[in-house]
Amino acid sequence: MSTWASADPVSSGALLAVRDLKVTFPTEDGLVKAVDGLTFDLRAGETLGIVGESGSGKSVTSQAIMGLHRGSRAKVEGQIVFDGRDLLKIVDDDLRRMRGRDIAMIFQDPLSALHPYYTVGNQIVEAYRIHNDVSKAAARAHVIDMLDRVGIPNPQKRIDQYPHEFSGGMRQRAMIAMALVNSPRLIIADEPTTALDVTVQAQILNLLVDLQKEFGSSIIIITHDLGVVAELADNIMVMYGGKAVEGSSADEIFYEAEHPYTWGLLQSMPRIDAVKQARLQPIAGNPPSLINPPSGCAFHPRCAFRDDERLGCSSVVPRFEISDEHPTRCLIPQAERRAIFQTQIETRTA
Amino acid sequence: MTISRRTTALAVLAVTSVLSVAACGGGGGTTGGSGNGSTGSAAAGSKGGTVFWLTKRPAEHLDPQRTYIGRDLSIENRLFYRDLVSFPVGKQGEEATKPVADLATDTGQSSEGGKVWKFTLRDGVKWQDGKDITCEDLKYGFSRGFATDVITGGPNYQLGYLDVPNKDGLPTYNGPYKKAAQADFDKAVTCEGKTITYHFNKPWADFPLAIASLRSFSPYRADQDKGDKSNYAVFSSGPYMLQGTWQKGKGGTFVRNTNYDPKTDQTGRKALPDKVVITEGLTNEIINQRLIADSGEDKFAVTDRAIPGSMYSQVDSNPTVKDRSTLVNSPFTDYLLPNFNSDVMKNPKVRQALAMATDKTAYITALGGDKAATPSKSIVNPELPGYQPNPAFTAPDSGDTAAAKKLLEEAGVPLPVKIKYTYSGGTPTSDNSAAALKQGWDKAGFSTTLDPLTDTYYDVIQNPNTKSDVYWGGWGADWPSAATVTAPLFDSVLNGVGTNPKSNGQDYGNYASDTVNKLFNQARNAATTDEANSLYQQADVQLGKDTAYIPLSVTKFYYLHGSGVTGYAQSAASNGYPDLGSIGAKQ
Amino acid sequence: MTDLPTSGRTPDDEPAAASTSTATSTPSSAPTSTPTSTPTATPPSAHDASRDRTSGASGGRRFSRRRKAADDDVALGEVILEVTDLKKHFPMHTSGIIRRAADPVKAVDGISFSVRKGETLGLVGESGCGKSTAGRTLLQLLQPTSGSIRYKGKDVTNADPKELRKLRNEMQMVFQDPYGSLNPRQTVGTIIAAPFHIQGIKPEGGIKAEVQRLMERVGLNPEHYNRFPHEFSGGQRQRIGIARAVALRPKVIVCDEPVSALDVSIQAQVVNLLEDLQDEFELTYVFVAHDLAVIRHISDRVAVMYLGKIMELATRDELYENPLHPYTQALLSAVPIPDPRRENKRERILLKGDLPSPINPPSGCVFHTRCPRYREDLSEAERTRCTTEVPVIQGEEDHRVACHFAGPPKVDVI
Amino acid sequence: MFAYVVRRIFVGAIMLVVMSLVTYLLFFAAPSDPARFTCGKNCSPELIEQNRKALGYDKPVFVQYGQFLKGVFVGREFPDDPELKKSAPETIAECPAPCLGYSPLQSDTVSSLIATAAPVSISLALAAFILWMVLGISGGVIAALYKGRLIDRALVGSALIVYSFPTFFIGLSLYIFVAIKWQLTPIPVYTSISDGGIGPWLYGLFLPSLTLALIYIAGYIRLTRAFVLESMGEDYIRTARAKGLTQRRILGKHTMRAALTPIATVAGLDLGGLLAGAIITETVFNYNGLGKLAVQAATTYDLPTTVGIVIVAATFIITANIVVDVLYAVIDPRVKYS
Repeated sequence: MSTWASADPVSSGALLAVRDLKVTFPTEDGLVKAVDGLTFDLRAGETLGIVGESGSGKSVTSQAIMGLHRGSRAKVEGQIVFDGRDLLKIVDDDLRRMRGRDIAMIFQDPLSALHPYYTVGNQIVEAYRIHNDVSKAAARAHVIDMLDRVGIPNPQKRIDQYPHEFSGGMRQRAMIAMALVNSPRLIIADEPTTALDVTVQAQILNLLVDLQKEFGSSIIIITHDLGVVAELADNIMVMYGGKAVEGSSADEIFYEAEHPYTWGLLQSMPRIDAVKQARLQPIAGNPPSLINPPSGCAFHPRCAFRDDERLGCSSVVPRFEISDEHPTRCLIPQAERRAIFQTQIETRTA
Repeated sequence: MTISRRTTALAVLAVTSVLSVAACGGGGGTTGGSGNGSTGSAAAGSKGGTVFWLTKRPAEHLDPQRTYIGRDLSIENRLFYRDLVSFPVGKQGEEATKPVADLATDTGQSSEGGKVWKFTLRDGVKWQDGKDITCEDLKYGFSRGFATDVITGGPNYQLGYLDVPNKDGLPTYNGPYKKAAQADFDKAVTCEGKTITYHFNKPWADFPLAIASLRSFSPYRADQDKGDKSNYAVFSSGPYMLQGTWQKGKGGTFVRNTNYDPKTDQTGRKALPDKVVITEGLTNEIINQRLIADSGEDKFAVTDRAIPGSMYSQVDSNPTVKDRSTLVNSPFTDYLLPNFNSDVMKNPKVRQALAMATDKTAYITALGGDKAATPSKSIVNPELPGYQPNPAFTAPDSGDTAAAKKLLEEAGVPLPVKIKYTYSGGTPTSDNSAAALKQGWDKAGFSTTLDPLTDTYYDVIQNPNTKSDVYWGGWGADWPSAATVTAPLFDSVLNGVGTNPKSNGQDYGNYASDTVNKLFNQARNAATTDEANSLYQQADVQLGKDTAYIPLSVTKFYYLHGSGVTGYAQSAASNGYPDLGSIGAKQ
Repeated sequence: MTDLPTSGRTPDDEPAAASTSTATSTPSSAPTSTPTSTPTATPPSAHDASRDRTSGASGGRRFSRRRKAADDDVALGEVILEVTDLKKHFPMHTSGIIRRAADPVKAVDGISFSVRKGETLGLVGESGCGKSTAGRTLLQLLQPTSGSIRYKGKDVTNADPKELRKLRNEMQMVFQDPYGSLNPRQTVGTIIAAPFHIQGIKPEGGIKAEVQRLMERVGLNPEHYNRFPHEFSGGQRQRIGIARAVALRPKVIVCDEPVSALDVSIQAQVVNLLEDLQDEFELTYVFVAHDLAVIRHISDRVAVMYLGKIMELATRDELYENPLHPYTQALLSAVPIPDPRRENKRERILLKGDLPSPINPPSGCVFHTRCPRYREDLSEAERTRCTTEVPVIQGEEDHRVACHFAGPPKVDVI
Repeated sequence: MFAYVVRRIFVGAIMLVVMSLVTYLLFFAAPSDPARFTCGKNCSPELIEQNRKALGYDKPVFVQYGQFLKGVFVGREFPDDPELKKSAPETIAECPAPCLGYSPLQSDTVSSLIATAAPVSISLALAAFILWMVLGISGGVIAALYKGRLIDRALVGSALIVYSFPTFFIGLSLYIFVAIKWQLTPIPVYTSISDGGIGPWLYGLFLPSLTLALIYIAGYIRLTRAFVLESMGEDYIRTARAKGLTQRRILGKHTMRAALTPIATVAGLDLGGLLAGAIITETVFNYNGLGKLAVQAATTYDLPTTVGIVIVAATFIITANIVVDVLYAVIDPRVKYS
């Protein structure tokens, strides 16, 4: 990767090119800027990890790509170019036809994401038949095949069971089968393993990796868990307060992290592999308000390295240079940032 | 009779008083003036059509011996239960409450100072199946009232009057079902051909009034009697008979009885409509709205439900509706009873002060104004024969606060005088009227606590030990005579005051006076009604002197009827309710 | 100086006489509070790490409070809580017109361990393993089905309500859901003051002053005394829950997933707070969690649970660096590490299938149905042993395993 | 499932026994004397005592209750007076099992009273039920779909207004304005199908059932709206959209199925309660159903009728509960009874 994103989203060659995406919700207390100027490219077959805490805007982003904000009070601006077409400009019905067929989604909690009153098979067959004019029997055979491929044992029997009769892991497998049933080119997985136990998470992550190889889909994986993206992602974008603060290849983010917030995340996480369990170093304070975000750098009230006098952290808005290979929304000069990371940030890696 | 406002099923009977009907909705506020009993639509009607009677309260009994509601007693008499004597149709004033011969050839012969009464049946009077009405039927009907465990709810006067042996307070004769001591009864009531003779244990001067007012003495066919199962059965001796069965809560339809011969009937029953339909269970608002609307069948409708206060303006503002309204005195009076068991009320000056301070005007305003009630001067209804304003009650209608204050000072009790007023409450009207009384009393130096009771009211005030100072009371006479007013209410011997520790009977104020008791006894034994009336008047004067009661008001009946109704009349003969004896449907 | 095995929190200048060191009896044997010296039980690294963490401002304070501990029956590092063969079964009934008792859900099925004053025992496992039930049964929020709980050497398993009330003074709980466990209609002041009112205790200076002091101590603004829970963020709510739990200066706190609902950056704040409070008040924690990284960070010793039973119980670093139970190995190997290069090299031990029902757990070793070692490495005869014989937890004091064929993993799990 | 239903019915039967017993006990604990109501104002204490005996109220309450139970299983005769039966057998009322008693105030067996009143209440309840389900659910769905728009506000606002009026007021207003003043309908009178056929039956039911339905429509619009909105916010609806389903299919299949399940439950219970009589509506429109019978019985201290209606009402409600629970298991595959 040479630059984070190309200047022209249409000719970028990326499967998905998001440019200056903004999602706002009007509320009684004011306008919530859930996503505030997001730009990234995703190439075919690649995996992008979006990392952030609650309220960072990562899930809103995924729903904006799916067009799920349509018909709600949310306002979506910018460009979401998928395969050369701007999804924000096409009519509802065209977008609907693309959902599930070209872009599919896997949700966090498979129990609530599946309809409790319909069998798993019914719901997957429905997802298939809405985009493919096939008989029920053919669809059913296809779905049984899909269930088998995502590792659900005895799919002929399981297809007629209800979601509550599945275990958590099996449900997420079923969700994945539903997402893959139309061989989409893009899969958005929104915290796909957060609700699962760690051994099940391992199974699901393995499955995703295998299936990506098989289907060649691109994946956006949204998570708060750095461990999950470390395993899956080619590129990583770290979000804070509705904005990308840092983006680059996975290696860069883990071994050359440049943003103080990313440092904070790395340092505050207890590590299973840390021999020396030093005291955790939390990020002070609380996440920012999305209605009245802090002036200047949104992270400055919590930043241990802020330098108002020299850099104007509380007044100057830092930029996210998409032409960089490793854009970082920080006012500290890059050389200094690298030095700080090398000398002051313990990555806790053994 | 009790208690016009009581909400329970305790049988309430209103009989008679000479009621004046103020024609065309006029005459509001007149205290029982005399008037024409019929309205403008009362031009002699023609036969045919259907008359509808709309009402709320369901009939509890259609069995003559069990009926004890003024409305039902009147309807039964006019439509299907003839009696030996009845009140005449189409008469007003005193005439209306003079019994005339009906099944009997005359109004009865008394002997032995009123202890023996004899009636002879007319020829040609028949049941609805064509069989003759016999003396045995009369005797059987009378006998049924003695089966007090089966024939419940009726007036029961026969128990106290008939000359048969008693045991434990009840006659040993127990009616035609179990027939214990039947011989005693056969001796007391005898048939000789068509002549029936009643033997009483004391003079019963106004016995014909009782026959005309109640249905206790109606004939009954033994072969039709199924005891309690006959409660809603109608086996007619009158101009109409029941079509099909009576439906409780809904009503019934009465059609002409072909075996009724108008020639045998001298009471003036006109029997104009071909059908009379009685519908019960409707609300007051619906009934009166339908009568205001006056459309369809409702043109031929009458009711016994007063216009609700909320609808007065609708009636007043529409002359055609107002023309169809009538306002008459009812047989009911309201009054107060000082509790003679209360220490403070034992002081006669306090009782007088209470009477003096009582603001009847405010009380009536709270009841709904002059269309709901009118101030009264005695516990006896002004329309009863022998009525006279009680001279003891000199206060103006709105009370005399100054005089009351003075009386209280004379009484020598510390002021303010704390009193508790117990009344049958639970409705806004009753609570407001109680508050109106309290206001008048408190101005004069009383300090009143209000004590509203609901369905336990009579159980509480019948208890001589109840700690309260003043009670509310309501009454209507069983037949047009003071005999059914003051005597049952204030005879301490009859009511067991001072002898029965648990109950004061109907002498709720626990009043006891030898003088009054003696006058009542003399009146009961009087051979003529005039003599009796004079004695009851003396007793009332004494009651006033003792302030045994404080009169409040006479309830008014403010009714609507349909524009197609002819011969509309309300009179004492029909207990103040529409008289089906004269009413017809315009053709 | 004497090392205190596993607790590792005694300052260097602690007089040796004050603590002759402790050890727990083996859970399967009769409970005893007699300390026996096993100085070799604690690997030095654990001790050092703890000291790193607790060095600094809190060290002095901790020492000054050490004297107070002499009033207690239990000195720092001695067994304060001992659980023997604890079972919690939830009754079930049959279907049919007349219901009969059926096989119960064996949520906790015979666990034994001891906790020493001042240490943190981590209770880890996946959902349905019984760790939360175990925590609640420990506090007798749930009535144990059988087994015994000894607190300060005294059997409190079936304490009468009066004793229980006293016990609740000393044993508290911090819950997972910081919002769900706080009454939304009460102010924070009222919530934190509740234990004083319930137990009828009047702290010096009045309840309000004490509550505000507590709020300050857990990092809340004392001026927010009159605010309601919904006005606080998730992390702050958990601080409220912690303030409430430490209000009565308890000796033992059961923390049930106290940080799993929180974001990473906030989670670290709360973990640090819990550690500071432990040092300051000499608290003993039973820390129930599913996050193996958090458990590794906070615990002195760790018990791994599966289907109501303890699979492996060891000092922290023993467990993580030398896991002997195949289940522990699979569990550890499943945790993704935020280190892509390492992650790419790791080989996962994947478990097959789903968790069996706790109503009819597998015979013999409950883990055998999913055990990679059973599946891949054992002979037929050995397998028979797994399916018929329930393994007893056994081994060195600092590392005990319930596996017939315990041994190190074939690959590096971390 | 079968075992579950059998068990529920068994428990329901026990509840009926307990409820009838409690009614008995409450009746006798009340301060009013039922015997006092059997005779007029000239009632002497002797007469009251005699009537108390004739009614059987002189016996201990448990003996009376025992007789009641006996009546339920083997039948009774009223009055229970061998002497009277011998001398005047025609006056004895037969009450075959299951005998719920004989009302001396109504001169009829309770079973016959209920048999007369029940069709009225059931007709009314069913007519109202159909009206309110159709109008309430469609109104609620429309309000939910146009959430926040004028039509939503109009529907919810008018529902709120209707909801805040007492039934009595609505019934009386409809009666007075529609039937009396404007004469858009005839005066509502209940006519049974056997008396007048289907037409008059429906005609008579129109206003009272509309009255009853209006109250429920208001509630059901709000309820349906809330459930549809709640369901529209569910994760599985988001999944359905993400699958690319059409809006119509999402609403028709996914949203409604979830929203209607709780409504079916509430509706079943509401209907069960209404079958036992709509007191106010029946009173206003003079419909002699169970509700009116109940009020009459309660205000006149008519114990046998009161107990009978309590049992019938409880049977309806218990049955409705069982049916709703079974229905729930049919609708929601997650629910299993054992």
